Amino acid sequence: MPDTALETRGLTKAFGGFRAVRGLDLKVRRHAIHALIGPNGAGKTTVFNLLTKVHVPTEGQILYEGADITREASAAIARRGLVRSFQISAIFPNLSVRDNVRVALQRRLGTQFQFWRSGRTLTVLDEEAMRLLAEVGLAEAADARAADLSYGRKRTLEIATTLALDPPFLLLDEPTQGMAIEDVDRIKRLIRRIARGRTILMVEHNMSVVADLCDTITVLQRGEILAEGPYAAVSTDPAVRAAYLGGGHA
Amino acid sequence: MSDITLQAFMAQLTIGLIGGCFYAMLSMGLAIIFRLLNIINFTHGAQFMMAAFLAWIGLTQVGPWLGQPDLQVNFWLALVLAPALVAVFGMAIERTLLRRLYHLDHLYGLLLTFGVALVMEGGFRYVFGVSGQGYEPPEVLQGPVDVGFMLLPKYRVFVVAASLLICLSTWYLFERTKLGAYLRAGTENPRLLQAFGINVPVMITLTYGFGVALAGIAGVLAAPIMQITPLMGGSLLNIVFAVVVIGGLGSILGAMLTGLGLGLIEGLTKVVYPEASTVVVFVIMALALLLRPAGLFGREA
Amino acid sequence: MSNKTLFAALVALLVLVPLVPGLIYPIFVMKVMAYGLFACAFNLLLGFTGLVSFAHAAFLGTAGYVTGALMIRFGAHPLGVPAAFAAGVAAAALVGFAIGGLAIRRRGIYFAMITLALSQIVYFLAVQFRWTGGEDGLQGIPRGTLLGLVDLSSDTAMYYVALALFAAGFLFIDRVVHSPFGQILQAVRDNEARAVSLGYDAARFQLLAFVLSAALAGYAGALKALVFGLVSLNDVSLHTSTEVVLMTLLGGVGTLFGPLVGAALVVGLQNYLATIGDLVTVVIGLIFILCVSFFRRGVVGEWLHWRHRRAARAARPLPEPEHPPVAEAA
Amino acid sequence: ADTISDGVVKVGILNDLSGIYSDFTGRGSAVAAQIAIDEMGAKVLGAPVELVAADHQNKPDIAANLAREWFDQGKVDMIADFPTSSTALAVMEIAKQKNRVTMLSAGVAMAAITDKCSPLSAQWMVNTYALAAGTAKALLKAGRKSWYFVTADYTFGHSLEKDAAAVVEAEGGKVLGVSRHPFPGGDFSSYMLKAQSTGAQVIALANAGSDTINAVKQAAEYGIGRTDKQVIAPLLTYITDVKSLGLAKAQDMYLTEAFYWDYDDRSRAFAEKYFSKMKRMPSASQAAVYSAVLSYLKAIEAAGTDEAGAVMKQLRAMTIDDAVIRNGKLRADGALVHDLLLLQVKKPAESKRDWDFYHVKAVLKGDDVYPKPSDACPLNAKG
Amino acid sequence: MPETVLETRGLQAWYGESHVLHGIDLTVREGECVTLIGRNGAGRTTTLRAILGLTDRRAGSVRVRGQEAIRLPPHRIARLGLGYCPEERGVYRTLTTRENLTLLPRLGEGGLPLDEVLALFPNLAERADSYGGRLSGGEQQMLALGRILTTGARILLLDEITEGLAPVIVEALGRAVALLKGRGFTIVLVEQNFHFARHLADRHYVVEHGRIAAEIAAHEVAAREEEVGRLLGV
Ligand SMILES: Nc1ncnc2c1ncn2[C@@H]1O[C@H](COP(=O)(O)OP(=O)(O)OP(=O)(O)O)[C@@H](O)[C@H]1O
Ligand SMILES: Nc1ncnc2c1ncn2[C@@H]1O[C@H](COP(=O)(O)OP(=O)(O)OP(=O)(O)O)[C@@H](O)[C@H]1O
Ligand SMILES: [Mg+2]
Ligand SMILES: [Mg+2]
Repeated sequence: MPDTALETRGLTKAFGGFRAVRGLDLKVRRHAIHALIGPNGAGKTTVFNLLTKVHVPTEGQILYEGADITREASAAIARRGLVRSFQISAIFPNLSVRDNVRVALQRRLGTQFQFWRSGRTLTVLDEEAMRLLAEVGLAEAADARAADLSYGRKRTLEIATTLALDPPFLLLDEPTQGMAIEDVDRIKRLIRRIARGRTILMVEHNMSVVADLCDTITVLQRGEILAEGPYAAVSTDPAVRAAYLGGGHA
Repeated sequence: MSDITLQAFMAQLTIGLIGGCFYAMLSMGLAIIFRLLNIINFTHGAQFMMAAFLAWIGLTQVGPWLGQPDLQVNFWLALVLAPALVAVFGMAIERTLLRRLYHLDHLYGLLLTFGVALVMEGGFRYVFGVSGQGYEPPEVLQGPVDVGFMLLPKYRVFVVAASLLICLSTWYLFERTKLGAYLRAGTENPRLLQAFGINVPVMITLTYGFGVALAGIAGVLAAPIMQITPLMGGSLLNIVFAVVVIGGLGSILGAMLTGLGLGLIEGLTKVVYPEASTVVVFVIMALALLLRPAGLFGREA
Repeated sequence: MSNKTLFAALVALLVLVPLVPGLIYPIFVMKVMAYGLFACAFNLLLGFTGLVSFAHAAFLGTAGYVTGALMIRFGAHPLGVPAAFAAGVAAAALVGFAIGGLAIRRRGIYFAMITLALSQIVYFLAVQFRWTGGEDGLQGIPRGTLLGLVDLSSDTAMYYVALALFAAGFLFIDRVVHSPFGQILQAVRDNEARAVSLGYDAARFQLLAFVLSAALAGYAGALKALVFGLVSLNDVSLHTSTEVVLMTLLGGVGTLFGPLVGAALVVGLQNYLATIGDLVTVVIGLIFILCVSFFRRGVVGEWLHWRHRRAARAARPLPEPEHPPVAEAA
Repeated sequence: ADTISDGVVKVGILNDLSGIYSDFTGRGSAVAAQIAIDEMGAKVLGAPVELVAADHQNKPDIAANLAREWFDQGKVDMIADFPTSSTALAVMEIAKQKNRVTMLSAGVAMAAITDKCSPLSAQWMVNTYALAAGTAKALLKAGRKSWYFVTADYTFGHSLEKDAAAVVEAEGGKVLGVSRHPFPGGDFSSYMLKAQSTGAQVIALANAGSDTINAVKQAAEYGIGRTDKQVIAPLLTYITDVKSLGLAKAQDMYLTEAFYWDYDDRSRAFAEKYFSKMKRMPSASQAAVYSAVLSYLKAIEAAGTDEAGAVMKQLRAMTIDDAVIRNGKLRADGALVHDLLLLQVKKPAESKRDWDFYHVKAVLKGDDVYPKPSDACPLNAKG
Repeated sequence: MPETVLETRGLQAWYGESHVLHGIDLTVREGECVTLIGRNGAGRTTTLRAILGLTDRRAGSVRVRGQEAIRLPPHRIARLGLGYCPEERGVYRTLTTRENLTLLPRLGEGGLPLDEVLALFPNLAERADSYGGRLSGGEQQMLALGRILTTGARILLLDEITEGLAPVIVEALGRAVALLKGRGFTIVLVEQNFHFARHLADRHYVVEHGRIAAEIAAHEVAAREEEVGRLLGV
């Protein structure tokens, strides 16, 4: 089995004349936590959007576990196990917190089109759903309507939902954005725990998270790779400091 | 049809264009209302009809009602007054009824306007019957004018000119002025726009009034051409919906160009295969959706 | 009282109707059952996907025409009834697939307008085809005999068969709503993008819901054709499509029993209004306006809401309403 | 009296009270029926005569349901009017099952007297064939041989067109073309221009109501049909349509009707009675309701029972002659064959009062304009 | 002491039937920078929204420059000189960056000219003709802040403006806020990032469960570090 879980070759996205991603060659090792950082507008979200086919690449290829998925549709890619969370919270507001997670768990039953089956066949998922909620600290809110959660807890719920898919490959777009420090720590621990046996590619501006979690960091600037390597190496790179980190970070 | 001459062909195209003008005006109003209020204005047809009736009432009824048989609201006055009255009526509905629905699913707005349309049609039917009324164009516009390939009634020439003028100025207003920018911003997030200091409720009311007034102008323009009946707008509305979908709902330019274009196509269908002249619009809509789901001029969401 | 018991009570009551003459006119009850199913089918789509269709008459009518035309030809055959019925439902599903497949390319309010426009094509075809009888429609459709055993031309026999079909249809809808599929459907309606990112192809779920709803509307149409022995252009007209919206709204969108209540009200109203004449449209229009303005949850919806509030006052936390009404988007 | 079922004779009027056909049927039909009932003293054979009226909203299933309920529970013995063929055919079917009478005073569909004919039904006013043949024959006789049809793409339109075309061809005329337009037709200028360009001597409108009105109106706008070389002939027009068009636009057109209020003293007497209640003159179908109800009640009296079969037998045996219908004989297939009027619309200057719209050009003998009994109707084969 | 420009007394607010604010008392003086800090869901965003009249229902008292605003509709409140930068940015997606920047009506004297705003956020200058919806998350954040600076509003309500921004930009923003403060703007800052906020603010209000749990002046922060940490749940 090759060591690379995800690879892009010459990935390019042009919006009209503006090239947001330019010939990106990215390799994500299996079971690594890989961070994509860079200044605002560098193209990080666009890369995610290309990987999950929200946008169609202008040029280049995307290989997931050796298979070319450049032409596959969003839902199909998710079914392959490449699942993302969103930069702006994405939950099912009118479902209960538990049902949010259950909807994701339901995928593994493979009964989603079976309109003739009883809803009771889904109760087998409740236990697992509660376990996941406990893991992210939302157990006591299981019966609340998801819309009634605060912003930070919505993001937590979103991560729990994503985890429910048990995806081998997770794309996290700013998982700790908008969270209080206590939540950030919890999410950090959570990510480390779930990273076992999984590959994670995340976009994150919180350097403490990146420093603590990530094996490899790719710094993007203007759609191109500016630097790549472990945190220690990247964070001392003068180009990176100038473009992204500024003076405040040692 | 092989035996059709170039002249006849041109004549038919011209007639199609005239029909297209009405589609364009109606669908623009619909598009404007949809953009800002997120409501499909099912009352549009009834408002069109109401304006035509008002013009007729002004010409033939007002005098006798007031005991002065010679008093007449002529066509030109009606062209201003009737749309204004219809707009005021529309704004009253917006203020009292539609306003309460903005925070809800837009299904409710659609149903409400549908109900209002039923009441309006039923009311006019009750008072004026269904056979309808006739309306003469103003004297200066009576009689034909030779446009080279055919004798076209002067009035129809006037309709084309007037509606093109109205459509273009509306487009300019909405897409090229600051006012237009407010409207577009209000479309997206009215609450926030209000928090920036803009009186959004009034803006919405006026926009609705404007969209309705467009239907009203179309109605007065149609009065001398079509029999004025309570149902004259309802049957037009389905087609106008299709026009708006094809053009890309919310695209004002799209509504206008598609309206004109479909008028032409419908006109030609009436010559070649008249049975399908109504349904052709829907077939085109289906095709357009297959090829360009966002509509010809719509922006991808 | 749970929904199941409530429904059982309703069926028990309906069983009595022909036994106690003079109670209610059984034919009227059959009409309510047919329209009730129709409204339930519509509600399956609106209440659980948020999609508004103005094409449901096309499904009702298509099934009616197919079932009717087949009954006229093969009604005497012992298998005529079930075969014609199945063919009608299948035809409605097929038309539903065609219309839904196209309309699903746009969402929200566009969807509604596209269904409206496409249903005009169905209407056009119904006018043009010879086998539909054009503007005259089909009359004198025989009811046939069920499997060669029960002669349906007796109103009482027909009544009980209709009741059985009605109950089956209703329970089926309830099953769909609570099925694994129904769960995903609700999620899709809540946040489509998120559902897609979880690997659910939103459009396919909505399309399946649309086709199911169309097939059920067809089921109601076939029943109606059989019971009344006639199918007409009115069955495929826009008017009927808006009527089913009214029924659903009046009863309560997204509630289980709402559409039934709404259908009974509208059908009753039509019968009653038939003698007041001139102002029918005005009255119907006013009902629309009042309902949307003051009575949004519909009869059943308001009642459920009232019960929830009372229960909530008595004991917190608030019980979740079983089916949230159409999303009240902020 | 035990010869009268339920001890009462109940007449139902089922028509369009609110829709597009309400002007020429609607409430006026019920008023006309009441006039007939009053003329009989509201009694036959000692039993009271009652009237019910309802709106079928032009929906066959509502019509069918109302009829069913009227028959099953409402003691109704006869239902009349039906401005649309679909409602008429639906109720005819039910009436046959329930052994009651239907009288189509507004329905003009040929199906009612051909393949869908019923022994218990009568088409009291006229049918599309007779209308088409009436106008066509008169115009052909005047030398107008080349025809163009603007036809509503509906059964009744087709039927008008087919029947008129048959007459045209039989009498040596020629059909130059047809435009079949959807219903409602919207802007007719295209069709009318096309018709004009063929140079046809007659532009026949095989449509009705607002379509006819719009076609005539827009033709006038383009100056079509205003010359001696080319005339417009609407094949199915009610006096309410002419009223709505105005004489300025409608003048000179030829048309065939079953009734015109200003025909003679008897018709005028009935019309004045009607006018005093409705403030307008009766349309042909409203008048026909009067005649139908009157004849029905007289037939009960003559037959001594209200049993449907007996009443129909009696109706077939009578000659119908009243303020509305002249020289009428009811055929086995349900067609009431009677005299029709060929009318021409007056010029505005010729009209002396409101509703004074027509010159009566000729009285068309029923046998000349009605179709032969059709083989498609099994009742004809027997007889 | 400078004049009080914004004051709430017993401010309560509801979303639908859920009661979120239970009586917020704030006092903000001319030229001051105060923060609202607290845990997720404490009600800080809601406080700003309630001041502007954007919640479903509110009660209590809101005074802007002495004028009672609790009964005014949002656009009238804004005209009293309030500029709002919302949490979810609220950039108009179908307007270009430039249109977004020039859209808002003038609320007072002394708005920053367009060039100055573009100089403050060079990313925006580059994407001036892009549609708002096409901007990256960070660019949208800059736009949301930039556009209220043009209006001349002197009281700025800023909700989580450092959210999702690169560290360099956060630094730049810190300088921008300091600059605005220097020019006499009054600023109410809702912040998660206490590191960012502590150096800018004169006072901090800690919000908890829809109430003000503590008020801490800048010079007390060092001394009350532990209390702050506990209240923020660090
Ligand atoms: N649909 C689009 N059309 C045009 N330009 C776009 C579109 N989407 C993104 N862009 C542009 O592409 C660039 C990269 O955007 P992207 O969202 O990938 O940035 P990012 O690295 O995620 O930044 P941030 O950290 O601020 O979220 C930005 O300059 C943005 O304006
Ligand atoms: N639209 C809404 N409907 C119902 N409840 C809401 C809504 N918005 C917020 N809430 C609730 O109000 C409370 C306060 O929310 P608010 O957004 O003001 O918190 P916050 O302090 O800004 O937190 P965050 O850091 O998450 O932004 C929360 O409990 C939240 O669940
Ligand atoms: Mg009797
Ligand atoms: Mg907040």
